[in-house]
Amino acid sequence: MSLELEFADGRDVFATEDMVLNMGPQHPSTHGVLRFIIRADGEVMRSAKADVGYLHRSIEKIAEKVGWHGFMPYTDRVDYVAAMTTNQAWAMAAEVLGGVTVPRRGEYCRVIAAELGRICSHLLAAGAMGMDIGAITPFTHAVRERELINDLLEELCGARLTFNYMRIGGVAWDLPPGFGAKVLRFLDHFEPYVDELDDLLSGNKIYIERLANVAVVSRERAIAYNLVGPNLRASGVKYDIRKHLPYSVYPEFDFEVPIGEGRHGSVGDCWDRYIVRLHEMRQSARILRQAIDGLPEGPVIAKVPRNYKPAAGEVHVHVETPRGDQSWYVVADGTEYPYRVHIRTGSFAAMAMIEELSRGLMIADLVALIASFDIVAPEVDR
Amino acid sequence: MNTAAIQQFLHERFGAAVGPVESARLFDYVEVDPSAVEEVALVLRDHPDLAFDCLNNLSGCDRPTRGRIQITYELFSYVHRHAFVMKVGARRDRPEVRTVERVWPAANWLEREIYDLLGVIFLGHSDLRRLLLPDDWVGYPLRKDYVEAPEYHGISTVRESALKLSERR
Amino acid sequence: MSGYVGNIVESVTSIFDGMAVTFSHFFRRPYTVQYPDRMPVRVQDTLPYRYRGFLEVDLEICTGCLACERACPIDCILIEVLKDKETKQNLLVRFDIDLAKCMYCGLCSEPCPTGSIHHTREFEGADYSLESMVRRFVLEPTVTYKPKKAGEDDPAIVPILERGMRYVNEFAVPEAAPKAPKKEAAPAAKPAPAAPAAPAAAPEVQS
Amino acid sequence: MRAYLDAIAAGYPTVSPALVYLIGMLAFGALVVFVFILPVAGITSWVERRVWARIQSRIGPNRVGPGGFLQWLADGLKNLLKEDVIPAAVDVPLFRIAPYVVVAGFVAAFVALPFAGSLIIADLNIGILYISAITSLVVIGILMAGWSSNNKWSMLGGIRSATQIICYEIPVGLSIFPVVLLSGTLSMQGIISAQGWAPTSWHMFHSPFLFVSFLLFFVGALAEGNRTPFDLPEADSELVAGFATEYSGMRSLLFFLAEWGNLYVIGVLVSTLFMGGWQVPHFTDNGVVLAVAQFATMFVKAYFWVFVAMWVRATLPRVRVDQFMTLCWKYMVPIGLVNVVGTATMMVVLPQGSIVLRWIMVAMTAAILVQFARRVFFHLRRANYGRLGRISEGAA
Repeated sequence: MSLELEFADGRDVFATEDMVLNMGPQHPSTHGVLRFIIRADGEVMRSAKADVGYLHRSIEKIAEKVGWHGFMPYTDRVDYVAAMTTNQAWAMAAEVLGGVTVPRRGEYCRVIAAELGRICSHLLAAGAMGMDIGAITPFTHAVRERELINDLLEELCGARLTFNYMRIGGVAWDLPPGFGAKVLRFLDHFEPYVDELDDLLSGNKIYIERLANVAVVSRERAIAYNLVGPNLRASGVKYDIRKHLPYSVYPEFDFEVPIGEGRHGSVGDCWDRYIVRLHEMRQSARILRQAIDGLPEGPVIAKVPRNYKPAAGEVHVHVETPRGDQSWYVVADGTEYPYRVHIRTGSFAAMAMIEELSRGLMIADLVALIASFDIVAPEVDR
Repeated sequence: MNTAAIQQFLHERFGAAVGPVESARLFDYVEVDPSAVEEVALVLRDHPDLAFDCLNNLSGCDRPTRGRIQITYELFSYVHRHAFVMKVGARRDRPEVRTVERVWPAANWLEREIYDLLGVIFLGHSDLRRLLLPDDWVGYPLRKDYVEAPEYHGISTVRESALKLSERR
Repeated sequence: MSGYVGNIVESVTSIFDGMAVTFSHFFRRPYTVQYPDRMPVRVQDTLPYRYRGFLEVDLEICTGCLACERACPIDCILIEVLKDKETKQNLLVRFDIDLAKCMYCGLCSEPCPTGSIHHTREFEGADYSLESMVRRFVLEPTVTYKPKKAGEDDPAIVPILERGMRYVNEFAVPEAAPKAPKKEAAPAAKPAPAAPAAPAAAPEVQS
Repeated sequence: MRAYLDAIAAGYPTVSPALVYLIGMLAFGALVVFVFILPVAGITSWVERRVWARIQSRIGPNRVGPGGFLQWLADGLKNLLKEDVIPAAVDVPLFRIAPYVVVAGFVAAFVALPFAGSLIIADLNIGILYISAITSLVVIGILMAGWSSNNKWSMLGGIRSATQIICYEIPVGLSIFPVVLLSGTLSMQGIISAQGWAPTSWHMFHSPFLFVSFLLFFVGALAEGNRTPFDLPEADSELVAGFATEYSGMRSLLFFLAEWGNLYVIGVLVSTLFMGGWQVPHFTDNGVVLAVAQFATMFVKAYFWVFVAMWVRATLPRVRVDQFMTLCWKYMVPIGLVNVVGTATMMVVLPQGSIVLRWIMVAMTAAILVQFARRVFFHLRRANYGRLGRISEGAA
């Protein structure tokens, strides 16, 4: 006896139509405004195509119009979750082109600010990850800690989000009196908090089950797709710009580069990406302690003309932002305006990979995947 | 390997398609012919001494004075931890370059971005659509001669400054 | 089987510990700041000195040098200075700042020689239209300020200039510029090109 | 209840007693709904927000009334006055009815819920069976809401909810079995009467099987009530708001009313089945005082579990659909079956139960609580949360 498993026109009787779902542009877990076009069979996705550009503010074009000094506040907006490192990237690009040397104290100020910003960003990433998996409390706790850093940074530069702290040649403000002690006091509070987050979230069985072995990125695929920063390191590649292509005064500090070990699944799964960020916060705290300890005396900014005109030339600058190696390609033509600025950000590379990774995942996993890549939509769109 | 050695190696293999070592003041680069870029890229990736497994950055830059749109490939090798910069000059009136998407998957979006903002057509690209701008946007904003349309779907692209408004009163 | 039991044990213990963490928060103080009404002090008064709130211009000490207008990357400052032909004085006839457009980057207050344009700690500016966010500082043409060689002696202006110079002194000093003696970790005092008499007041410590 | 109605019916000989019964029951039902269920559900919403807030280092709603106590009234009024938006493409009748079906499903459960020894609307002899059956009505309402919304997120939410409630009926049923075996009745009052006021006489501590049963029941009840970690149908980070996405105003609130009210039902069920319900020591012969004491005991016990559910929700992440099914079919159902067999065996071997075993169970629970307190103190000691910055200084 044969079962009729096909319709007259040859279609499988049991075949179901795929459902096309629009996730976004407004959706609680898209971390900004972005859209996924999901083809799903029930809860399982066939593919999730990312549609970006909702937050495109043409920052690269603006750079060609506002001049070298004037572009600094715009770099805050490239990645507003960690504006300090983007500030630093632009300052470094302009300095390299113009041959400006930053005073040592200026570099230390930059490192202190950038590492505080890194903790800030990773806190948000870890908290939002918990939020996307459904745990609400870790997010508020992370934001609570982040507020304390924001208070510190506000004292340092007068803003909580768009810092505009760095200048070509150094930083705009020296550390305020007693700042170092305050940072140390904060770190004394912060380091136990990370352990608490481990107890509350990272060790939780449900959380591990949700993340382990989900969206595994192998070492080869991570490199081919040019994943950077924590996402790359979670796949087992020990590469950190601060360590391996050193800039600023990072060689003077003793810190480790955590990589994914696949403790609960395979190397390069969502849980690894999460835990790498947690470890990086601890390392940042370590750098901060050393930086405050060894803070040299002296000026914090070099003499740079108001009308800054670096000689014609091109430069590639790499800076380790919380979302990884941010690569700036800056062309100067000897005028007071940059000729061309191109920013390849960490989220951009990660975003391009989501389509490949999403195949066969469940819709709930896509949320975990986006969160684990720590995608900040404005950084993708710029 | 440094840029000079890589250039020599590539020049021996590809002849005139690979230009001499040139300097952009802060780094050296090698100019590659637009039609040969995919073959060069494959060699760069697959040769064990080069092993450029990562396309770190792909940027375009409009150079109207030279009549070219210059595309800069910044390559990095995680195996040897060395970097290499390769440039391709696409003709401004007919900007066509072979895609390297099949060599480095990362190029997929980077090339789409360049197509979107500079209008370079990557031959053989699997999904060459606009990335950041709306699909029906006219023009390529990062070209130096780009003039923004006064309106987009009836929405003005200019907002008068409130300062100017207050002047009128 | 061991995996089966292990899973159960792991789930129970990890949830147990997570619950302990959350329960311990019942015994911790909440961090909430009940802005704006239930605060012991106004939130503006708790902000640090460097806070970048609304821009404000002290016309008494504005030299009309247009440095701020040039520094602004988004052209939200509009200044007009006229030369009075009879008295040979510069007249400020317009000093408008569009606070709706301003991005509070602080680039304008940096080049100001006297600290005339500076950020305040005010930030509450909700309004019904964008145009009403334009602040007009010049109500009637004002003579621009001219720094005096011997130091400021007008008792009406001295406190304003002192305040302005204190603001200027917060900014970092370039490497090559001469430095005023400073205490440990205190911000370097910027040389005051326009007002030599201004005392470098110790920056207010906000905590 | 019946006696009162008989008395009234006797006063009006011309009216058919059936009509008196009907009107009387309806009036009483309305009274219970308005005087008890709505306030309890509403206050639960306020308590939940305050509990969450404290866990998250916040204060929570504290402006309306003393300590924000009347927040639920303000929210309810606001939602009543809001526009009831019905999107153009929805299936209008179903869309309108769905919230009522959900509320009806959960309110009907109150018929058989005991409040005190003499306070129960109807002591059905199939009480627990009735409750577990009638609460499943909710799934129909949720499916209706999900399907009629004409929104894919809503539909996914509705389908998830249906699978969830249907699957978890089984472990919940299995975890009720041992209790029924022990008490020999399905009646709620009967189950409570089979226990005493002392913890050693509670079903929960009868044997390890019953203790595990209790845990299974609580987890299963959370799943049936769509609570974290099983809040898949309305998983806000995945499905926006699940089946409630398209709802606004009061209709949306009704879903949440059912959810919060359901928490209380869960609490009452747990305390009835496993914790001796309203049992208090017989300290007075005054029936009214005793009833009040019983009611208070029941309420406190039930509300303790409501609190635990809130606390769990603030702590745990959400499981995925497939893990959710794994948990149900691979873990809870087999363990539930073992429990049933184990309890039955126990009852054959030790028909009267063992007081030593009961004391051991109580001691074990106490040990767990002590360990818990130690962990809490450890976390408190470790967290260095002194005065840090402006935030903590500004805090009231």
